[in-house]
Amino acid sequence: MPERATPVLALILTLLLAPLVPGVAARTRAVLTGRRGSPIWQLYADLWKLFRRGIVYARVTTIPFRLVPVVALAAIVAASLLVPLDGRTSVFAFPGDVVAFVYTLALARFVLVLGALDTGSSFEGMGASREVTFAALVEFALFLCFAALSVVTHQLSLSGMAGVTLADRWMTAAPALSLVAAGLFILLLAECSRSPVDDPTTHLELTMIHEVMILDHSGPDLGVILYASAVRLSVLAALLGRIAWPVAKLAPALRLAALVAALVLVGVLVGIVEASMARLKLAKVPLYIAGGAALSAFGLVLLLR
Amino acid sequence: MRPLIEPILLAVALTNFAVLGTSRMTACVRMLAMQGALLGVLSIAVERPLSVHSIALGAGTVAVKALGLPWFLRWAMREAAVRREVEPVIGYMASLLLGALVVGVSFAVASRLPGMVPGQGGSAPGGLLVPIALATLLSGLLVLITRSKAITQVVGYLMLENGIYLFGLTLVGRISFLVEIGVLLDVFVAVFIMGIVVFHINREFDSISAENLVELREA
Amino acid sequence: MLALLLLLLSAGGAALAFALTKPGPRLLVLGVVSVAHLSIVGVLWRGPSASALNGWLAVDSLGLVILTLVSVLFAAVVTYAVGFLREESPRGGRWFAGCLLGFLAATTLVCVSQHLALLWVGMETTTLTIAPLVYHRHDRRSLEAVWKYLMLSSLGIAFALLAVFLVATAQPVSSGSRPLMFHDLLTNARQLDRQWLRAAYVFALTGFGTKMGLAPLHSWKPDTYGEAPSLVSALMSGALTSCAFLGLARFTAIVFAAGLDDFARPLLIAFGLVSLVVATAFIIGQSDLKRLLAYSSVEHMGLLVLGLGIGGAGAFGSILHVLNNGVAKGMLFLTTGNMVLATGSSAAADLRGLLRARPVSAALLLVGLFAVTGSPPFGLFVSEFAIVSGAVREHHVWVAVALLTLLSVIFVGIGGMLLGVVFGARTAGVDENPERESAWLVAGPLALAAIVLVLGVYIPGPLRLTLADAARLLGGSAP
Amino acid sequence: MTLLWIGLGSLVLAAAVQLALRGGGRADRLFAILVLAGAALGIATAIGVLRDGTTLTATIPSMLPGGNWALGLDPLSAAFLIAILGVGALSATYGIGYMRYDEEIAPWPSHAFFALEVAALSLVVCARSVMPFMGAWELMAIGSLLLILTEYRHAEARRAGFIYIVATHVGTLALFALFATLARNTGDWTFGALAQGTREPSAARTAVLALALLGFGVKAGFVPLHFWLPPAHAAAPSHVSALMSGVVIKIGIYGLLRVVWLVGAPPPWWGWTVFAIGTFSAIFGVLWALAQHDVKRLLAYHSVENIGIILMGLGLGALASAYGHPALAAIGYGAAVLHTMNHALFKSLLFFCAGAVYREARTRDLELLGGLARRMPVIWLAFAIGAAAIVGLPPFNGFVSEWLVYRGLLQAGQSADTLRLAVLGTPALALVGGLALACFAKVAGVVFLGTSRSPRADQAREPSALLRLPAIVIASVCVAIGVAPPFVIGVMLRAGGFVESVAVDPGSAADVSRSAWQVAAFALVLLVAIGVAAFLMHRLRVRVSRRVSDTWGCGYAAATPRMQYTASSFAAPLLDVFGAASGVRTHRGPTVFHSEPFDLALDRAIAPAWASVRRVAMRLRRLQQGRLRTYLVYAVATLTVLLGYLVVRGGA
Repeated sequence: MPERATPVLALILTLLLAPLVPGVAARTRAVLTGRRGSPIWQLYADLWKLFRRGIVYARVTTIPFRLVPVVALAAIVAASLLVPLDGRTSVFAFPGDVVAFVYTLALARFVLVLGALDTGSSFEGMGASREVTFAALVEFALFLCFAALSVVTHQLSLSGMAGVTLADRWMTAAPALSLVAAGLFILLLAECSRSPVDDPTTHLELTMIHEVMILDHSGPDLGVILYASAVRLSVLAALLGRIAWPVAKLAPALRLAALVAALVLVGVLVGIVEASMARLKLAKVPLYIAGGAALSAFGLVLLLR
Repeated sequence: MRPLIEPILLAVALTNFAVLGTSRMTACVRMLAMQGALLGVLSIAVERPLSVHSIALGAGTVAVKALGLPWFLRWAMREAAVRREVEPVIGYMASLLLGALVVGVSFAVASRLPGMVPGQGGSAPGGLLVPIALATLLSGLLVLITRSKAITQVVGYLMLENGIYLFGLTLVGRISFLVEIGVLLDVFVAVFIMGIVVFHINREFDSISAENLVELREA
Repeated sequence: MLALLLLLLSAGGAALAFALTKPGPRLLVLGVVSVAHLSIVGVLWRGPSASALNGWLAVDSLGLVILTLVSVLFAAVVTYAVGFLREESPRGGRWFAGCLLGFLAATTLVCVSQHLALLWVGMETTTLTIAPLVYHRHDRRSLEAVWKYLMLSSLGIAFALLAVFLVATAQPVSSGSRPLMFHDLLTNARQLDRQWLRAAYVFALTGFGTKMGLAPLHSWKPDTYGEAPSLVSALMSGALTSCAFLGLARFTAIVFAAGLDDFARPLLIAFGLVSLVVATAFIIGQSDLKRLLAYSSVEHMGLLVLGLGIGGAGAFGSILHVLNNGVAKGMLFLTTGNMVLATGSSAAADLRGLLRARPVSAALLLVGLFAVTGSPPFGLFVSEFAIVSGAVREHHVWVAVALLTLLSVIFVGIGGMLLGVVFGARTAGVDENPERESAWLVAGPLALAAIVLVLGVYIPGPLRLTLADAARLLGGSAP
Repeated sequence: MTLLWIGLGSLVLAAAVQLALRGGGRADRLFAILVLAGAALGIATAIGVLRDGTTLTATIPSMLPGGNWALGLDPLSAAFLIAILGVGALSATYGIGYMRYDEEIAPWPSHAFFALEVAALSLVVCARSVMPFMGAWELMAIGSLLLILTEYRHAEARRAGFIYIVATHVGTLALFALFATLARNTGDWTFGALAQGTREPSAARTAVLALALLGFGVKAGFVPLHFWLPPAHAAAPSHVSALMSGVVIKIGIYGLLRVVWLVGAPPPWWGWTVFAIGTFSAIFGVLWALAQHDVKRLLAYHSVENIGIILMGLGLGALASAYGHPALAAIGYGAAVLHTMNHALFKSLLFFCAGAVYREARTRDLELLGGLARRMPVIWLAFAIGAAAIVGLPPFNGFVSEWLVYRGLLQAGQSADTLRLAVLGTPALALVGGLALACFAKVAGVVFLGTSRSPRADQAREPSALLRLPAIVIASVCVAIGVAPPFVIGVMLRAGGFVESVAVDPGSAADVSRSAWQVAAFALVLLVAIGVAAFLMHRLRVRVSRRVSDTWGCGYAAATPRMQYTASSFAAPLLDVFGAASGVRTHRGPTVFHSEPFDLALDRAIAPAWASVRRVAMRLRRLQQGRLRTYLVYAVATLTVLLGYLVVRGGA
């Protein structure tokens, strides 16, 4: 398999398997809570259904609402180009692209929030408010992780940070890196609004964050949004995997296998967490994120001292 | 006329005490006039040989300080129907004591001062001129800040001027006649204007106690 | 010779004004004299003139600067007086014109006299000539004001006289130097008796300090400036105080020449700082515009002696500052006068929001605010900056710090009031529709504003040289 | 240089026209033409300087202390000059339309002052010696005062103007001290000469650097010296706010850079101070912005935030040169200058939009607005672009400069010395970005989206072309820089390298510009992706049925506009996270949730301090009781004290 192709293949793979991750998580949770649960392919089925459903637009909504699925999908995919999904290099890399990564995801969020406010519904406003609140804190913590990675690897780009050099650094700076990885996992849950921050399966809008923002989306729009957030989850999952377990030195095929493994593993982990702990009170969430931040901050301090 | 100097100076000192001690305005002004006369004589006495210049100066002094101003002040008092009491802020006894203190201080200070250049009037007769000058000056200040009536403050100012004038006598012949006359004239005009103001004050606030003049103030 | 001519001109004018019975000719005399005075001063700038009365009268650099200031201010005041006497009933026009010209004569005498005692005579005469003008309104308040002014400044001037005598005493008879002649004293300063000289300086500082209005000798200032007609206040704050500064400067020059810097400088700096502090305290929350300006004058007198005490660039700065401050103060008082004419009061509360009713005066007031607080590009910025940089150069860093701190607080005070007066909410009583402001009343302040602005961006060569020379007299140097 | 003089001349001429014709349509047209032409000339000169890296100079003879006046145009001032003239000219044109809404006041004086203000600003960056610099500096200050007071009939404006002028005057006095220190041992006050004595460490140098922070800091308005900024920006007409926020406060940044240029590589303590100040200003600026309900106050606080980001870049540059990394220093300074430029653009854009909303809806209160997107689509689009840019989202210009700052910080993190601690700035910057996103989601959502919250919002219409065109121009520039950053980044690095006197090795510069190209490429990728997604979405949508209905009320039927999420409630969770530091007083009732913001510096520190100063002064006033005898006693007492001094010092 040609070396140049692997990043692209990895990207395609991720895009294809993205809906799997939530499914795996849900299934794990179901099993652990003693239910059969829905099949792990559930999301594929839902998307397929949604794509053929009709669309209902709220009367007050304007362009932003229409733009939500477009920009969300585009931004998240563009961001995923910067991630070394295949464990060594990304499709597209440049010094400081980590900033581009975070801010492109932010772009997706911005449009999502505007779409929510576009409906004029107090519920979606509430969801938007919570989303931006927690996102701000998450971005802060995320950059603690990236700063740590950049310091340890002397790299400015994501593919560098999670690439070849990282594997060697694990020999020298294992404790710090494991702290960072742990922090990153906690942040992943918050960023993708999974339990304990948010519970996508609940049915009480008042407690929702992400789900409540897209209440008014329907049909293909909703489908694309759901798909996009699945992609975001799996991209972060892949990134986490590459950081926790650098495989840069392996053969291309094995690296792709490792990617799949990472997606599934993270899905399972998410499921375990969702099964084991209840959703936090909203007031507690900042503390939770702060916990994740603290872990990565500790890691960073270890590296800087 | 040298022997005259010391007695005259002593007399000046006595007039200071008199002004401090007396309770009657008219007496104050009379003492002031006497002091003026003494200064006039003195300004002739300090210099020898007798010169036109010094005589003229003496005459001018007497004219202004012994006759002109006192007369004018009496006029102002009469016009203003001033009550005759001085109304000091501190008692007469206290003023007198302070006056004595002042004299003491003056002698102490004067003894510290570097000796006058020889051949000058001042220091020759036991250097009494400088201390008395200081004493007069300080007594003037004393009157200024312890008397409440506008007119008594004018009296105080005049004593102050007399003191300085006395000091100036140590320099007779060094400061030219023109200047001395100019000084004299200025003092005269100053007191003249003060008198007029006193007169107006009385007309406005039917009393010349300066204590009423507290309208202009901060908060 | 020109010096004598100036003196005779103004004195003669005064006599004439007293003699004349009709107001019309009197104004004419005023105008003619001031124009002639101005032009003679202009001639003086062309080059050094022969001294008169065997050296008693002469114009040196120091005197020339102040003389020019006096002459310019007087011209502005005279133009203003025309409009003023029209608005007010020309009461006592005789006294008014006579005393104005008498005052001009007195100040001229102070500027041109090289003999300290003669200078003193001039100084005392300024008091006597200005007093009737202060009393111009003939009411209780002005009476009180004039009374306080007379007593305090007479006391001060008495001390100054003693100072003169003490200097004479300090002067050895044997030496060839003529008694009390400024330049002789300067050249033979080393032969003076230091003890007597110190004493003399203490009295001079108290005396001229009272005339300048340095705190805590300033008590007469707010009352007098507040009650006197604005153009009189303008003359006092612009010309009179500057002449007093000239007197102090002459004594200071002698003392420095005698090598008593270490004795004199701390005194000057202390006086300066105290004046600044007191001025600051009374400027904050001041409710009357003219009194505010009076305290601002205290502030600037403080700056002057501060610069003198600092020396070096500071001395240069303070001489330039005399000029700037005089012009700015005159301009501000005349402008305020217009406000007072408009509303019949000088309380800030009654003057609010005059931008509509008196646009020109209001604009001038705004200019005055920035000029008097030493903001670039006005002249006072240059001089104040020179003083500050002098302080830094002469290692008086803490003085500089204190100075700047006080200046910033002062700005809050002055700015608060003047901005309120210009922009504040309109008050009843003032006619809303802008009436044409009489040209007589705005021409003077406008000219002065122009001068203070020009001095901020451009200093003519001769002026620069004269200032530098004057600074040299005071042991300073151009930055 | 002559071109520039002609340009400034035509600005002055424009002012003269307004004053001469006392306003009117013809005056306005002439005014606009003259201003735009003048700006064009100036910008052309500046661009030339930036391209060739040359330096133009001129000298005016002067007898004032400090000798002749030096003027000049170097890459640093050129960069600022472009921002000044560009934003200035567009704001002036916008102002013409903006002032027409108000028949109360005659607009022509404020137009004239505006042109003069722009000229003064240009002079500030061209001055190369103390006297002209201070002169232009204060003219600028006075000019902005007059502009703030345009609507002086409102007490709000008067208060704002007063606070502003006091603050700026304190700054000016600090500059007195600064230049006095610089000029302590030379009579030649040209910057070149001043630099000589101060390039090596000394007490004076420390003083100069500290004073620069105070003097220029007040103008830049970083925390805690920002207190004058929100009231001024809120009270001034919007085009004035645009100028002040976009350019005037940047002069503070210019001053700091100029001082660094003067005294050479600053010591670490200064770099760290600037860096810390920047971080704090960025975080608290955006946090306090979040608490505001007044659109313009909110934008003002965002200026504080962005000044913070600029200072982070500046601090990074200072640190890098302190620790001897010239290349990184150039990046830091360059990032600072670039973000200055970008902020000038999108902040003035945002103020233009806010002004249009204010004029049309006659309110600045967020809680009374809503649903304007449908009523003024162009303004909405412009605002959205501005918002995305200020939040730093790709592919807009804000992202480019923030990316440069991040890049510098990460690079610093790899150095061996203490400098690497600067990497801690990245999370802070990320937090700021997140908060900014929250804040602008709030503004955009509450003002333009949803349904109107009051009849005022219903009367809004698309404003006149005079208000729209400047907004459109700036918006397109924002996009252009965002999509094609290399060009600007190159010149900004030149400006930055100019500040850092040590020559930047071409290798690293080339490296930076290469990555700039990559940023451009990524922006392109993003745009393409959006295009593709749009196409796909379209295909999906056309294949299914579409209908319009009410917003889903989660089972609750009668939803009213009053039930929309308010600005207060939107910001509440975040503000709660920061507790007392968030500078907002909240009232939670059963039916009402309302929050009123206050300024920690002004309302909690400065106002009380001033009150106590007043109290002391009032106590001192008792000295003046009006009794003559007391005054005489003062005189005598003074004399006595002096005589005492005589006795003490006399012997010596």
